[in-house]
Amino acid sequence: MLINDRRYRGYTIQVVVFILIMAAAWWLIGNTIENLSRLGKDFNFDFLWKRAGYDIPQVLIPYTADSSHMRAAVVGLLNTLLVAVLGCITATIIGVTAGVLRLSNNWLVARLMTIYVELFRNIPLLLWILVVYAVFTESLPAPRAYSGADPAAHMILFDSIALTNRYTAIPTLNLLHSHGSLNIGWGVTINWATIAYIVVLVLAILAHRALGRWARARQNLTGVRPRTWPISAALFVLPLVALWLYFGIEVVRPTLKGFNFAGGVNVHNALVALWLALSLYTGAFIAEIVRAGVLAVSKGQSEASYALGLSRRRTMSLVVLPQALRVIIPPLISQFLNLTKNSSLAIATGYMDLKATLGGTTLNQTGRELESMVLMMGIYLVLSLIISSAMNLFNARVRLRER
Amino acid sequence: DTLADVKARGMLNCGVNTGLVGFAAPDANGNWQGFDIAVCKAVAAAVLGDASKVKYVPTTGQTRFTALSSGEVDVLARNSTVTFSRDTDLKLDFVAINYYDGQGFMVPKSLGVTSAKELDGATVCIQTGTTTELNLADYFRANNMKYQPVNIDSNAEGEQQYLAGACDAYTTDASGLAATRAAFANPDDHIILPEIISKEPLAVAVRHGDNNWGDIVRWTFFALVAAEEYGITSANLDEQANTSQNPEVQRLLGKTDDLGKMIGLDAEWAKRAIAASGNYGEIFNATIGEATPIKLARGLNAQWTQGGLMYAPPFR
Amino acid sequence: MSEIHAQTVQYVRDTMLPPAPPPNRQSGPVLWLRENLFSGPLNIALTLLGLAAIWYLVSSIWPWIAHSVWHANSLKECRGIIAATFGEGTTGACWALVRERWSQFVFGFYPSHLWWRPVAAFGFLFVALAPVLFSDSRGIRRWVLFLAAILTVWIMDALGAPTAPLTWVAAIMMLAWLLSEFRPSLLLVMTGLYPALGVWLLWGGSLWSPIVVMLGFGVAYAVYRALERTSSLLAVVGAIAAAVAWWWWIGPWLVPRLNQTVDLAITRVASDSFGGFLLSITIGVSGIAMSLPLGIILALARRSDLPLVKGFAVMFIEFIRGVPLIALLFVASLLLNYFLPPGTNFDIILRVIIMVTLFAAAYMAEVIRGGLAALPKGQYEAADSLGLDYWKAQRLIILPQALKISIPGIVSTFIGMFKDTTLVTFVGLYDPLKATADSVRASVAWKGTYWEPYIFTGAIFFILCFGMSRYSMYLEQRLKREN
Amino acid sequence: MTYVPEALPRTQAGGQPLPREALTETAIQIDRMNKWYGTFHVLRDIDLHVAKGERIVIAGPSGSGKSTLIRCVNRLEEHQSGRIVVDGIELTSDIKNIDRVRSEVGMVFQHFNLFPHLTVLENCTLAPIWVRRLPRRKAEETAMRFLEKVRIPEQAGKYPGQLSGGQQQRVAIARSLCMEPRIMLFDEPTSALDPEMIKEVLDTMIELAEDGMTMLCVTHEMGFAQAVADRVIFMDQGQIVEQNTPKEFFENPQSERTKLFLSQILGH
Amino acid sequence: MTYVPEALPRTQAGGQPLPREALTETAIQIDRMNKWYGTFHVLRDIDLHVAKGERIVIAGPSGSGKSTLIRCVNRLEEHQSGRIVVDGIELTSDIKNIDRVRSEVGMVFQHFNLFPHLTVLENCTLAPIWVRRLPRRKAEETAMRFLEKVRIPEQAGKYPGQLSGGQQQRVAIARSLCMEPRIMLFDEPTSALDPEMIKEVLDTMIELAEDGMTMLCVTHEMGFAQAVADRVIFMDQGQIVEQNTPKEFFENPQSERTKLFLSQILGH
Ligand SMILES: Nc1ncnc2c1ncn2[C@@H]1O[C@H](COP(=O)(O)OP(=O)(O)OP(=O)(O)O)[C@@H](O)[C@H]1O
Ligand SMILES: Nc1ncnc2c1ncn2[C@@H]1O[C@H](COP(=O)(O)OP(=O)(O)OP(=O)(O)O)[C@@H](O)[C@H]1O
Ligand SMILES: [Mg+2]
Ligand SMILES: [Mg+2]
Repeated sequence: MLINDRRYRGYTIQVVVFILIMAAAWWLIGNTIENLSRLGKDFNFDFLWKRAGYDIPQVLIPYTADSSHMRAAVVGLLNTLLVAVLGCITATIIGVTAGVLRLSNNWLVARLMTIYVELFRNIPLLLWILVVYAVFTESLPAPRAYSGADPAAHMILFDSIALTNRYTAIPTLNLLHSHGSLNIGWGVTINWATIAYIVVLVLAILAHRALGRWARARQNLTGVRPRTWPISAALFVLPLVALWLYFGIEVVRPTLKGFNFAGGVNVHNALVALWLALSLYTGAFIAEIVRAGVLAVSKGQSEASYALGLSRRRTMSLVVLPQALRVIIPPLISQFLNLTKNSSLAIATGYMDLKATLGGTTLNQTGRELESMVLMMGIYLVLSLIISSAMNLFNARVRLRER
Repeated sequence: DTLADVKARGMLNCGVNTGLVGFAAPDANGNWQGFDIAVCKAVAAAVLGDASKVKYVPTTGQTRFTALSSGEVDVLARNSTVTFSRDTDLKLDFVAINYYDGQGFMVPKSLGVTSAKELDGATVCIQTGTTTELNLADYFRANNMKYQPVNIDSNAEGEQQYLAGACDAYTTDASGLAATRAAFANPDDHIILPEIISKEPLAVAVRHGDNNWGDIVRWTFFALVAAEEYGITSANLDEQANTSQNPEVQRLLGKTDDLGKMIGLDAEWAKRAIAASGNYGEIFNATIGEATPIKLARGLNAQWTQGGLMYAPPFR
Repeated sequence: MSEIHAQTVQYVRDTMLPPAPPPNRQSGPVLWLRENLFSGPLNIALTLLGLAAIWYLVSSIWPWIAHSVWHANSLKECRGIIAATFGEGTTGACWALVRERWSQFVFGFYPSHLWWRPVAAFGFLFVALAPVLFSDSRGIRRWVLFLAAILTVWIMDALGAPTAPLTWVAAIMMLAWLLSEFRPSLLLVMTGLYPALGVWLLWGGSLWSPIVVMLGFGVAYAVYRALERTSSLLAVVGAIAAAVAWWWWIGPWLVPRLNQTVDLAITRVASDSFGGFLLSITIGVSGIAMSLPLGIILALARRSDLPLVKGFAVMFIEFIRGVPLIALLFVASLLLNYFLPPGTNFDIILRVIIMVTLFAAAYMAEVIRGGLAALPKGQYEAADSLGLDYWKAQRLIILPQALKISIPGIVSTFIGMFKDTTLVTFVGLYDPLKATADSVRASVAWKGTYWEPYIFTGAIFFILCFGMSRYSMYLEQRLKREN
Repeated sequence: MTYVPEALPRTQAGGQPLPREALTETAIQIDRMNKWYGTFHVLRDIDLHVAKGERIVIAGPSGSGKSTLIRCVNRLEEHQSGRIVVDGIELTSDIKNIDRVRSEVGMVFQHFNLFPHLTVLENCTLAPIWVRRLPRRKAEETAMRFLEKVRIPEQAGKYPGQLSGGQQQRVAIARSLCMEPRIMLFDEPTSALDPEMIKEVLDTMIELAEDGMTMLCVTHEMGFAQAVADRVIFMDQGQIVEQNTPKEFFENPQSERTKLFLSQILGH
Repeated sequence: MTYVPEALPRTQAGGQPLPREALTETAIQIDRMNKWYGTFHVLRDIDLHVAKGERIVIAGPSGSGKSTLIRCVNRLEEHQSGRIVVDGIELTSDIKNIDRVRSEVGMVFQHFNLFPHLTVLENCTLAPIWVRRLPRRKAEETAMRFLEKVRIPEQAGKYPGQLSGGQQQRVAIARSLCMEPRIMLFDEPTSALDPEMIKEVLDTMIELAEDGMTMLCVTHEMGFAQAVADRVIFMDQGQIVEQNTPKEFFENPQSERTKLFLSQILGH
């Protein structure tokens, strides 16, 4: 019998599995087609090019109610990416700090960090988002509190930042000598000055790395590593100063005009609260990862390094960290993935991310639930596949060689 | 066939608001109450003979139409505005308008604003996925004003944001504003601005394509309206059924002419529908009328005989 | 000969030195303080910072807590009491809300005269879990059963359970305890029966339906044993087919007839009455119970040599892991009807449980895959060479070990899943966190309360999740000891 | 398991110290040193002078403080009273001194503690480059020299995980040697090894001994002790109980404890 | 390390096969068997007939294919051409046959591969219960009998992790025996053991040999080979290079390879 012969057994099973799964898929798709036709609906994505008609409070590319649903979806995606990237950065900072402090021999601080980690790991993220959001709306003053001769609230940091229960008003930079901007299509423009700054920054980083290589080469040659940080600093500071002089930059402070602050940029609390809650929550998980990673490097490693005469700093950077990172980075990246997916809880603060635009208002206004959800899940899937393939790449590169 | 499904299930799935006091909200024991709920009950009573055989499916502004078109609910009674595209493109059928509304704004008195025209630059709280969202965009554009939306997901959240001052104005249907304001600790600190920026005919919706089911819901609602017109109340229902000489009432209550049969129901369907929570006027007064904390006047929703728009076609 | 002469080299200690106490600064609280809080400038700075943080938090939260009010009928009244007792302008917590509405947070809209049923179901859960979770320690099991019994009966009584069920529950608890003392293996039978019992207690209706569903598993097992001799694969396929047949045809035929002969029905409670922690725990526990086996199957499929099976497993796992849970829940609650034959309608809670299960199973599969990968190849070869076939080898040799290794991961998946049950709020179910809090706040009396519901639900979540994570640590320790 | 070294000429085996120049200069001087772990008194009044080029074997039952003693010598553990002077530098909490001492003293651990993320060559050049500030070329040359000395130059490009235990321990020795230390400490360098590999490591150590390196070695390889040690020190309960030349120590132990200990380890 | 067995009467040591009944029935028959790993030709044209009760030792340098050969016998590896008939059953890809062969053939691995989550007794009863379908009581009796035979009945309730290497390997042997196999395969059963433990395992194997078990044993313990083997097979590069009685094999090797190999393993 086919099932008893090793050669064919595998094929038999696979064929059966394939048939079963295809049957299931066929059944589902058949049902869907039938249901759609019963409702007189079809499956197409034309709606993406229709007028969206709704406004989005915080956008990274130009968008109005007249833009298409497609553009709204892109705005949502960019918002998702924005909060995800910001979140990953701060979560890492918080997590690494907390993880290291948890290992510190300071009893008090270690305990505090344990409390932080346990609190955030054992309480649902949604609650943290709601709480942080509520803290913002409940405890910060309304913009109106800043008005009047004797305002109830005051701006902080030399009168440049206003914390309100709607948004944080921060100053922007304005060019004195503008040189126009570059249109990169699709209505997105970038100021030439910004481009100049970015180019200069990239060049400075490249130069810095070249400098590092040179220093390494010198060290290989002579044994002494030349002091490079002053040059590095100059590489970064001087061109930036030059650009600053060339373009002339003024700081535009937010000022209260009518109901709201104007002039600067208002970063909505929906974003800030979501960002903060995601960072704190994910930070607690990262703290555990970091702690486990550092603990995974055995004490013998640092002892061996000390015994060779390497200083604490060098031991950390040459022996402990490279090994700890191998342990830390894969789970760290899957935390990034989680954070990105969790950002869909933006729905709790009304932040207009991909779920809220494409999977929310657009879906609702157009009634294209199947199309919208398929598209949305596809986009999330692509995002997560990108992140996880980055992780696999990393894993493959740093795997320790064993016998 | 929805009617057969509902009968087979013995339960009517009714999509309602997640919580808007007066229209649809569960009390502490989970009993749903409100103006929209009464419609659900009437339909259940007409179809299943028992007003309590309703499963209320709470839907947000974002999920309601999907719930309906995917078959999750049989009837959507969730203060949803009839619009052209919803009726056509979304493949819904708005069978009966149970409340004529319009979108308004509520602001704190202390803001010193008396007209919506003064709201340039204001922050406005708005429920996502609603026509309100679109109207708002249109209104401000038409008047060449700017605003910052704060998106909220439910009325409860909107209240929280509004009361905390996270938005200057709260916009939704005027009825909803009234309901919300009524529930505030200090309702007098807030005013509803005079401008009504849109027409919001709130209607009960069913899926496109099942006309018989649409008829049942539509005529159940009209039965409530007609009952008010003819003075049939839950109190005098039996009496009217037995003694009324008005042929229209007799037809309506199943004494003569088996109207029910034409829509696949029995003769007493309308009687049961009216018995569920009274006629349209009774429902209105009990849930959102002047005597309730919501304090809504009948206004446009009065009978046509009183100068309102409530007008039930003849039952014959 | 070296210059170190034997005489200089040779040394013998004649008297041994007794241990001396360490110098003063080597012990005592002063040393502890110095070593743990003030050993160096960085540490001193950290300590001060920590103290400042504690001071800031306590000073900003303490007054609010200290001014708690427990008895009031509305927020307004609360505020009045606070102003009256602690002076105008002070703020305080209004726990009266929790006091008045706790039942909504715990039971949702479950009919109040039936509250004892979920309580009993929850109590039995511990009876069912005890032999699994504390298999090796009779002492711990005794305590767990004892506490479960006492608390269940007491709470049921407090919630006004009628005498009959109270006696039943007490009797069953007693029986469980006796079994645990004398025949622990029989206690596992209770574990096996629990799903039927739990479902019956929660949803009510006829006891026969859950029993018949459970019998399906029995049928599957019987078929498996019968066919085992021929081929394990055949046995597995046969068992699945038999179970499906049972559920599909025989069950629906059997249940009404059984109902006619012996009617074991209790009041039905519809799914839309479920809410609060009752809902969370129902979803959580069933998700946990079902995602583990599914996760194991997925993990095995992903490690299979058959490219097609592996491919499907990878696709499924990556898809589920790549999409946010709320998108999946949305699909479950709203789009699922598109994928099913027209007119099908099945319980929303069940759908959510299925989605949550699939979601957790994909994560579980990855965790278990790690455990499988950690097993040396020799274990597989030894099993092979003893003549065990694939399924037996997996069941007897590989999985027991792989699951042990994966316990920490499995438990943290559980915790994550339990926390994620709050997301059902976005598909219109009354989760304890947002939906319940919103609906409580929608009432005129409690409009304007924010922190109290959050703190209340947060605390309960913390206790449950923290308990789970401690349990996993206990288990790790226990397993470490074993090996 | 008695080990009979092959690398030494037969005539000198059997516990006779090699004839060498005067051992007068002091390499390590420990005076009345005490150490506690918490309230536990691990090392009690240790007095030990080690001359340059001297080879000392420390033995004693488990927990007697052998490891702690040699770890104090390069300040992996801190002592609480008494003095330790290594190569003329007193070990205080002065970080400068500690660093200097550590780069003079090489240490080989029981579990090798090689850096798994670096190749064998990189393991060996890490400290010379970053501590001694040698040019890489130079450091690599030195490293290859010592790898040849321990007879595994061909493994230079591999990672520690790819080597056998004996090879790893020899890399560890080479790594220490690359810092060209004046003193080597060994903490049971062969006790984690399989029997076949013990021999290769001991042979390497004997070669080192022949070169005149000052060595402090905790080991239970009595064959090794008899072959190369100038002195055997026996510790118990944190104290030096007996010390003597290997010959005397093994043939004619004085204290009861020593006798008991020897009967145990030689018995099996 | 030459091993001199004690369990055998002295007179029979020294490579003489034990006088026994005629070795006529065939237990294993391998004809022109070839195996490749990918494109690498591991086993080339192997011809080997093993009679019932015959004891064969396979030797050869590392990588010569010894393990692969015996793993082919119970189909842990699949061969690609040629025939293998074990106990009258030809190994084809028919799963039934494979299962039957496996329950006739016991195998002992270098690294024991005991199941760490089961007690010793459970390790031994697992296969009888699940494959042979013995009642538990009966399986446990058999298991205890074999545990007594390998002289560790008192360890029955312990977990493998609590035993020494030698004890573990004996449990592994007992576990195989519990299936009452007609043929036993050993793949370097002693090479992961400490020297003291090798003896106990070899003694157990010798007892088995005395009972007339058909044995195929990959080992480098030449003492064992001389004492019990009926034939020694020498493999290199995937081929059988030489086979002979132990006496002839050791005293009078024919091929150059064999001579070289013997000089290496007997030398150290
Ligand atoms: N970090 C520490 N904290 C507390 N006690 C310790 C610590 N390290 C070692 N000890 C204790 O100090 C004593 C001496 O330990 P040490 O490691 O020096 O012994 P040893 O002679 O090297 O033993 P072994 O032969 O087992 O290596 C032991 O009793 C040990 O338990
Ligand atoms: N799974 C495999 N895939 C590819 N090549 C393999 C595999 N297993 C073994 N080999 C190769 O086949 C050859 C024979 O291996 P085998 O293990 O049979 O040798 P051996 O004689 O048992 O050696 P040793 O004495 O080291 O155990 C070796 O060159 C080995 O590298
Ligand atoms: Mg030690
Ligand atoms: Mg081998």
